[in-house]
Amino acid sequence: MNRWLPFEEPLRELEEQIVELERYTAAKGMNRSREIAALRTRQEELTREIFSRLSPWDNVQLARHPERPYALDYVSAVLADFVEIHGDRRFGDDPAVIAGMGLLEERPVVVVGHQKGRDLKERQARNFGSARPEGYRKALRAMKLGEKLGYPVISFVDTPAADSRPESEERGICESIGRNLAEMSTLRTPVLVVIIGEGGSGGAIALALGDWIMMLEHSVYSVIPPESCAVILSAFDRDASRGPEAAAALRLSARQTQELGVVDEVLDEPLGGAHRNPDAMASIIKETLIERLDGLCQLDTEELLQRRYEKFRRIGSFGT
Amino acid sequence: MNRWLPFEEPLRELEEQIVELERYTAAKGMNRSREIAALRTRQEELTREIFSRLSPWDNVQLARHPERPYALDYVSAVLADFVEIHGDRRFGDDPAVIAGMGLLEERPVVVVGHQKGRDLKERQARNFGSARPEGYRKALRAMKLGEKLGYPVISFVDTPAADSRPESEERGICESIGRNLAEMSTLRTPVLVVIIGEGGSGGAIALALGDWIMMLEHSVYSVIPPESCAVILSAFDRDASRGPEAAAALRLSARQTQELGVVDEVLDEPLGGAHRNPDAMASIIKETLIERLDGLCQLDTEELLQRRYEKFRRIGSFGT
Amino acid sequence: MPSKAKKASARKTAKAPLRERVMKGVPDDLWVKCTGCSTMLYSKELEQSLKVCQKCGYHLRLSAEERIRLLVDEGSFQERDTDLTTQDPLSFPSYKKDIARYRKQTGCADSMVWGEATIGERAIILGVSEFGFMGGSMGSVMGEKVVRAAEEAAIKRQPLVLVCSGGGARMHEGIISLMQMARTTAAMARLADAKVPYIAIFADPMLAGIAASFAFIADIIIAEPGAIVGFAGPRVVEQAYRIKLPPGSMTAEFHLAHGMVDMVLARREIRPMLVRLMNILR
Amino acid sequence: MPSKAKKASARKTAKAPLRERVMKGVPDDLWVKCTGCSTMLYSKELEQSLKVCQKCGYHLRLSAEERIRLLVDEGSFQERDTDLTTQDPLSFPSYKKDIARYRKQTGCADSMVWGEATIGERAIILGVSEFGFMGGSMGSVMGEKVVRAAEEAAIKRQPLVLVCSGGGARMHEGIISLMQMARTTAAMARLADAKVPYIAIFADPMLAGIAASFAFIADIIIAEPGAIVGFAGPRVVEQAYRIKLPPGSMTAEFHLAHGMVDMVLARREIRPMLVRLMNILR
Ligand SMILES: [Zn+2]
Ligand SMILES: [Zn+2]
Repeated sequence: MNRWLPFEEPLRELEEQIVELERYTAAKGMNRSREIAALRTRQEELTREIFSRLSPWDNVQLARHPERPYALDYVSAVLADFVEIHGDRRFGDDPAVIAGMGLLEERPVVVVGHQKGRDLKERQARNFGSARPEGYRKALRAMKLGEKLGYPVISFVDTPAADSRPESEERGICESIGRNLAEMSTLRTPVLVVIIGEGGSGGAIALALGDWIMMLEHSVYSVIPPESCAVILSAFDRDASRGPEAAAALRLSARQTQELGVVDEVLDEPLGGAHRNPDAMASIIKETLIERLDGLCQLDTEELLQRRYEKFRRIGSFGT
Repeated sequence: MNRWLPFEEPLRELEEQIVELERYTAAKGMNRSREIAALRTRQEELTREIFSRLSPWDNVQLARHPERPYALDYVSAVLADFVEIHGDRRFGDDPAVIAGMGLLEERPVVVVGHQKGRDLKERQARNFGSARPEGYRKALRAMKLGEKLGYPVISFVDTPAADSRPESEERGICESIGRNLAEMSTLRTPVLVVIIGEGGSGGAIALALGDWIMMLEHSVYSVIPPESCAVILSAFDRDASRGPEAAAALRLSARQTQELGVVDEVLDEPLGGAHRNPDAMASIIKETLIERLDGLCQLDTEELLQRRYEKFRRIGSFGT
Repeated sequence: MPSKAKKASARKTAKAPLRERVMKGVPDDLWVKCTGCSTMLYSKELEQSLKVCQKCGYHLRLSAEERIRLLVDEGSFQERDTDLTTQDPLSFPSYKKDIARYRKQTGCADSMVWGEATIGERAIILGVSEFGFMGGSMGSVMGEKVVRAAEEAAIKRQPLVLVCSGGGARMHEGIISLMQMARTTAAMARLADAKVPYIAIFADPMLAGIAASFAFIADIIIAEPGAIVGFAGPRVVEQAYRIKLPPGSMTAEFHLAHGMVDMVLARREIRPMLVRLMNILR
Repeated sequence: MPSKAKKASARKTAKAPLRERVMKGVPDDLWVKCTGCSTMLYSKELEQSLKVCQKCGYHLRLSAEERIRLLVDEGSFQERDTDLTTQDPLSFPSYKKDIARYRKQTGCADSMVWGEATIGERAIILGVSEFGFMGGSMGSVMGEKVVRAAEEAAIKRQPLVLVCSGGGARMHEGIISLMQMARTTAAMARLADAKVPYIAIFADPMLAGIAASFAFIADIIIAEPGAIVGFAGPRVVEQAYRIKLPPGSMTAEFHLAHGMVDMVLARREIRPMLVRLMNILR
């Protein structure tokens, strides 16, 4: 059973009606299937309507939806023969980051990504998808392996933020993020990035520097959580409850981010969000990855790197 | 005042006589300088004699001599403008390893090395020269910097062994040694190695893979401390006191190691050992380094690497 | 393109008296309160001690101009891109007003200054952040200037010296500011590929988006004593994780102990060390 | 030179019955005592469980031959350099005698076997250490065989699979054995430069000179449950530092927890994983 977000309230009510009607008619042995079908149609229309005018804040909630598919859900649907690798060979293995390799159709690829947990226990074990230094270093190890073997790298981004506990500082969370940015910018193999949920600030960009940046329609990408932004800035009266306004000001939704030239492609989600139909979402991701890789793999490495550099080199807004 | 090793007993006695005579004649206002000079000459002859027939075990004791010059002693004497760098950018800074850069005459070089401590406090702080993973990783960082900037690398080796405490295992002491070996074997800049004291097993080789391997005359290079070897093998009745025999069997002295084709050059020490005249020793090291570097820097990198590979590729003893 | 940067935009550092800047925002012209020990310090003396408290050793913040004067050979700094200013890409609430205000307050167009200079007669490329301008936060302008500095250093094969400080990415530029982490660091990676050395100096505070991008990947890192350095500031961490941090957490010394910086040097020792390094890095 | 290695020296693995080796040194032909739980295990059953104790899950040591049979496609292994033997470079006390004895005991010329094979029909280069021969210690012969295997893998562009185990460098060859750490690892570095994958399997025990050279720099590391892995064995560490180690120290699982190996797989799962990997690493 799906959980409903506040802006889905009309849909939840409709769902309740339908379920109630189904139960009632089944119990009574009545056939009201036409009526039910009509309600379903109405529900779909309403969904379409609501989802056609989502606010950035609505997308924040969708991006954080506890039923939203996570990296490993997509990996297992998109890749054959996936083998997960573990550890940074320096200090530890961070469950907030996954890394491994597998086959995308016939093509060997390396995959990295943030990984959130589904139930409470797993969520804690995976630190809610907040990576520690060893997580980024594990990902880097995998990416360097991809570079060595000539396999493209696919990164699934989904994190509220990097871990900033003192233990992470001690082991160089800053260095690990900076190092990944430096290495990813010069990695001699194609790098595809898919922001599948929360693209949370430095924790996200540490796995999001690549040749082609994609965002799922309802994912978000932001320099700061909107609530924190609202708390810090007097423009929002330093009031966390004005997070929705901050979300709008930050332009963190997929489409807005694309308009700003930061993201190359937005992948449509199934109606109602990826969690309503993970298989359909995975298919879209898979097809897109294959197509984009076909293109990128035709570039020679120097051209690939030059384009990657220029792609980010361009992003900024200044004049005299 | 120099400390005396057991095999130096005749020298110590002679020194006592001389000192006593000097004191006595000074007190009495007598002039026995010819007699004293004769004793000094006799002492020098005896030193020459004793040091001409040192056993491997004697060299073990010299290599471990508490007054023997350590890496930083040579670095400060050999290099101008030395700047020490710190930390592995991953976990910590290991005082058992030093790294930095400076000028060898006019030439910028990177230096790495094991570092023992002089007094009890420093010895403990430097873990008696037993490096932890972060020590090897700091050295690697420095060497990669040398590679990047095109500076040759000079490594001063002086360690009883790598640290094998559980904390070092946790952070990958094995990986750090193996990684250094792999990186040093392919480092695209000349690497000179000087074994200045104890070349202790894996802990030593982790900083001792290079293009030209030198040993100071009384330093030793061994796969295992001779005492441990004696304890393990029934050939020595598993008796630690038979360490001297094991030392002989292991052929760990500089000359023997050179005969085995493992070391390229033995640098003569001042009479009585490097600690009797650190400045003279440093001069010899400096001149040799300059000369060897002049040669190595004329090779192109591919040839350098090919020779380095073949140099180690050859070492082994097998047939059918 | 930095190679085409017009000499026209370069100018000598204004030689305005240091006191003008030291006193910025301080009510009494003659006395300054030490951030470290709250002692009231006589501003003339403070100036002579390079704004290091002689009571407690606290290193007060320097403006970019003061920092430059401290580090480079006298009169050698030629600023580039003086007037580069942000275009407010998100039309973010009150951002334009803020920019105008800080511009007036600091006399800088944004939070970063870069240019050419010599240190010990060695030509270098220098970048210095200006904490006084919106907390030294990184938006498009700092990003662009860091990129240009790195590119110029690569082209000229001159060491890059960056004084890194600031509170992090500038949220007023949203995702555009986050992207500055990527592009500045990519420029450093290219500089490394060009085999040109890069030296970073960490000054209080050095946090978040600046710390987690180009700062920690420098070849050699020098930090000022007591400088707060890290992904999040100590107070933020204490609130976020509901923990109490031991004193000294996330300081320069903390990072030295954990192998993240090469040395912690008193302000007075930094220029001599740079001169020494430049003598090696010819 | 491996490229010139004579096919003449290659031979099919001898297909001697497994039991002959399982029983080596065991007084009673029918029963084997589990090293893990001391249970007496019926040797027929033990053979069927791949020498994993069905009581406690302990993975008993395998001979090189057993290991090869477990991993590769049936009958695909072609051994190379079967007769390579050490020349006793130091004329070390009793070494020649030891070699002769172990040769007789194991039927191997030294502690390493290498050759060509297929896994999941993918051609690979395989090296397997023989613990039964002087504790799987690394002297000139293991060193040479590892180097040849790596060089052959680089030339043929076939994945290298090494089963790493053994007590460390062989002190009977003194400094020559220490040098094997350098040359084997240099060969792995060249293999990496040739962009050929290298997979290591850690089997009990995997220590010292073997652990601290080519083993831990593999691209992918699979370890067997409970295998003792490390720079020094737990007992040596306890004696050297006069400490008491918690149970599980320096095991495969310990290294997994500390990010040093990719996976710990029961013996039965290793071949399927290799097949899967070979399907990716085409
Ligand atoms: Zn003060
Ligand atoms: Zn058992």
